[in-house]
Amino acid sequence: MIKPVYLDYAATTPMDPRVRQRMLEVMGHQSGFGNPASVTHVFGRTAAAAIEQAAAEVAALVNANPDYVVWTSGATESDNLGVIGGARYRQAQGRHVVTAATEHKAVLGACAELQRHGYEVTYLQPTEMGLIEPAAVSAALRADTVLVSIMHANNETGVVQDIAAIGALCRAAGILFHVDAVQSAGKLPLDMQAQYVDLLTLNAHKACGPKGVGALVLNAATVKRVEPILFGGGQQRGMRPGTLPVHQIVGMGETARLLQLEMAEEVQRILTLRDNLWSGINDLPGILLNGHPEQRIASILTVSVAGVEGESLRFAVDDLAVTSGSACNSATGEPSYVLRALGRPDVLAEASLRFSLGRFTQPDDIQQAITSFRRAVTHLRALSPEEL
Amino acid sequence: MIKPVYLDYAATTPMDPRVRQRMLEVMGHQSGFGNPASVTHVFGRTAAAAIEQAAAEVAALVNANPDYVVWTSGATESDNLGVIGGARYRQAQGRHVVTAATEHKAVLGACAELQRHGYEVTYLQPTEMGLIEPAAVSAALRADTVLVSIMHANNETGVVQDIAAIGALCRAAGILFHVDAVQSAGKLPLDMQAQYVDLLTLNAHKACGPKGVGALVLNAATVKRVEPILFGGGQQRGMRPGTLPVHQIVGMGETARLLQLEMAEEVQRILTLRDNLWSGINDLPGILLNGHPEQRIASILTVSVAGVEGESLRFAVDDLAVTSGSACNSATGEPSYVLRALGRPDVLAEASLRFSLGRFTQPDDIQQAITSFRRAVTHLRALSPEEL
Amino acid sequence: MNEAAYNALVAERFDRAPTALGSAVVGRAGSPAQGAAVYFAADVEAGRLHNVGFRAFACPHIIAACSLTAAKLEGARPEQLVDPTLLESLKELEIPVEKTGKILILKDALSACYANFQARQATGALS
Amino acid sequence: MNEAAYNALVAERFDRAPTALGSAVVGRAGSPAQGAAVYFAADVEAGRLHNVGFRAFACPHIIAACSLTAAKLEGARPEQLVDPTLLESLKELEIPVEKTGKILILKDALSACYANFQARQATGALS
Ligand SMILES: Cc1ncc(COP(=O)(O)O)c(C=O)c1O
Ligand SMILES: Cc1ncc(COP(=O)(O)O)c(C=O)c1O
Repeated sequence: MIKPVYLDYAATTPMDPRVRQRMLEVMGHQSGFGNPASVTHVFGRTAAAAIEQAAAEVAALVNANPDYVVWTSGATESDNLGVIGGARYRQAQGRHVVTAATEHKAVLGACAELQRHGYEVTYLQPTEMGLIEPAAVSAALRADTVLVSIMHANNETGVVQDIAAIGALCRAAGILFHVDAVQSAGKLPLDMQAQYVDLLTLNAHKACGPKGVGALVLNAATVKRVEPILFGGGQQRGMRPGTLPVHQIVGMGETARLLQLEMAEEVQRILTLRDNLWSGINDLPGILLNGHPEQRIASILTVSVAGVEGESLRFAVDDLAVTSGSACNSATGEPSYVLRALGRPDVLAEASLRFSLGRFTQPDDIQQAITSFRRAVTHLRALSPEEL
Repeated sequence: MIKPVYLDYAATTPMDPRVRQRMLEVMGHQSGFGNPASVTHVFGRTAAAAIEQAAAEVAALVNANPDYVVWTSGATESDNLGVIGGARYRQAQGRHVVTAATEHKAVLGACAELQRHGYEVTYLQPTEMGLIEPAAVSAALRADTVLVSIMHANNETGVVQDIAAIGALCRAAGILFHVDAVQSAGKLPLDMQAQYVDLLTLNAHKACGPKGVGALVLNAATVKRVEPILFGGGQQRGMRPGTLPVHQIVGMGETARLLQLEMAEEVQRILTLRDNLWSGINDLPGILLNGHPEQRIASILTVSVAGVEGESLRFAVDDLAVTSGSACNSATGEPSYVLRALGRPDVLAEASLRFSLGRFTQPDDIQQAITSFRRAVTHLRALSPEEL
Repeated sequence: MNEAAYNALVAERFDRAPTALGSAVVGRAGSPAQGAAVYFAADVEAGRLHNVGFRAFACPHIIAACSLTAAKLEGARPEQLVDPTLLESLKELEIPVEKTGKILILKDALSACYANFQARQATGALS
Repeated sequence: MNEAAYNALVAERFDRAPTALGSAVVGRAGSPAQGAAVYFAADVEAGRLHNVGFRAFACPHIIAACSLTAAKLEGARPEQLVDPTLLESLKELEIPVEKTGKILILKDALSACYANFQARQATGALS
């Protein structure tokens, strides 16, 4: 069987061989395997040093203090720790949280958990372009607001929020600002100081690093800790217990280092590919771009196709590995709540494809995507009674 | 610098090259990297199939249903999910939990979190030998008890609890029984049916697998779900969201497979090594074995040394990578709460060494441990004013 | 959930180009909002259906089901549009149970087609 | 926390075999329960300390400190047991601040030793 063209980088990515190589160095059975908490012997201390280096690499990517990188099992946990742990840490100040309807389910789920424990949550609606306007955030702030959580780039549409503006608002009001930057890391400049971010969610596997590792980065200048949501051996200053997975963390460090090193060039390359893709399909009638046409990251292009049925559309492009809605939704089979929040009717939300590009995407892949997409749409429209 | 002899397998273990190999196969940038939730394309489905196989391997080790293996980031999270998620799932029945003072901090921490949310927790004290007597568990059960959490083998002493007896008691009373089997997996037979275990905590890195992955295994016959403690994309039937780390899970599957395959022989080999170690040091005066002399796993030998100071004892054996107390405690520098619960005074709890053996431990290593330990004790006693 | 569960017959039928559509009798059911819209049409000659064709806004299973059904009806008597055994061969498509509702839409379109046949016959429009 | 923070001098001093202990003047302080017990002893000849030795139940830093101090006192005048500058060279051991309490035990043992010297001198036991 011929492998489909992989255009699902927003769901997960292939691991960069350079990351893999670094991980291998600490996956030996002769060395590198220690428990970083075992400070009494060299195996543990070597592991601890490897983790320090990784923290420096991650911190450098987002202009943070390496001592304030809290390692987690991925962005889901980071979002939970940032939102729940951040809100609980500030709970003496109040119990109101602001977020957006288009956030990732890890943030929405964390907010729902807070609601079950007596918090109030305001869910902001995006504009039809997918934007959360800073003015809307400002209007939602209350005296008892303790945390605002707004993602940087949306995983389904690629729409980018003005986090610096929202961050400035929050900072002025003394409110913690949490940002899920999973989709923007290495694609847009990230600077926790300049953008007034207090808590930042990252993971590795959306950027050619390993799955199952992430970080919540604290802005040391504004927030010294969050309340833990897992309990145990006191590792990571009690904020996140559990034996640190050295190989995973080393992989995430290398992932961050490569992102920083190659961002400028890589973004340009991806942008060209995506523009080629878009101009290769948008002359067909009824192809609707989801989300803001300019305020978006280079790597994601999500389109809805009028007049065709969603499941058949996906099947017709099965030589492409793409997602309809986010990968999470693809497991539930429901139309995307993000596209619905943008005002797309169910039928159009269903008949959507997210093309997401990445490090190993080549011009040939884009060519195949264009060919396949055009063939699929043409075929389905020919079959459709709506065309009669 | 010459590497010390690694005798700290209870803290973490070197990765078996066979496990590493299996992981490598799904760490490529050409294949194996998909998001298992991306059921719409072959990359995702291949990943999902790899995870199914790993679930079968883990389930086989403990006689469980593969559909009821919930993947986590490690035993800390599994313990939290088992204790908190199990208790919350049964909360209509009551809010009382029973555990032991000698449990791992991940269980104790989870219990403390329940207490902060209105639960009552009974902490059973062990006998001087470290045993939690089934009668003591029985006496602690109440009408509103919903969960009992007792570990199989203790990580500091190696003492083994009679989980089948405790399990039978719980089953008869309709109470969930959670067992942390991190230290016993592959060292003692585990059978969730025969031992009446409802929720079982496992991880990979204590058994020559990768760090940062674990499982909570549910006994499908008695408990269909637990309440989640992390919230997000609905993966794993909503019990534990987040993109599944395929390479990690595949590594844990292979870890389980190897444990099952090699257990009988390997336990015998380790037992011989440990007995040699013990008989090589116990003729020195004032060497006290911690924990029950027979009801214990083969791989752990913890001794307290009378008349010597703990920190100097560790320093004097710095050609051995061993721990005083558990690795977690080694980060805090406090004497072990487990040894104190066994009635050891602080000075003896401090002056303790845990030798833990594993797959790559060789007779030479044991010889060096004996030599080093004898030299250290002799040196420190000669320096000690207590001997005057 | 696993959308990949399309067997080879579904794939083959799904990929076919749309066939010629007769125009003497037609039937339509469903809508995009209902998840499927199906249209059948055929000519009638000497008491037999010809140029039996379909159009569908539907998932691959239903498209394949329409295709298979249209093929089966070619040359059949109009009553067969509502013959309870007509859809038996759809078993080969292994359509998941949760799509039963969509199969009903297909059935409704066939029934509508037959109703159209009867109506046109009554008015003498068909020979 | 990092117990590895013992410098080379600590390691070297820690590893030495116990030295000969004089017996004319002795001083003891601390206990295992306090985290350290230290014992100093020496002979006195012609107004000078000889065979200055120690025993200690203590961490490596304090053992090294005892060793260094005993060496420094060899041939010194008894008053130097309580000379404020005596412990200055311990800086080289880079003892972490949290061990200040244990250094006090060492100091107390030296003071006890000096007190013992004074007492024995008063009774004429020392020439
Ligand atoms: C924006 C965003 N946040 C969070 C997540 C969750 O990440 P993880 O799979 O690492 O838990 C994802 C991916 O699913 C994402 O795209
Ligand atoms: C008995 C026991 N339970 C739980 C844990 C926690 O394991 P992990 O480091 O995988 O979170 C450990 C190890 O530290 C352990 O020994």
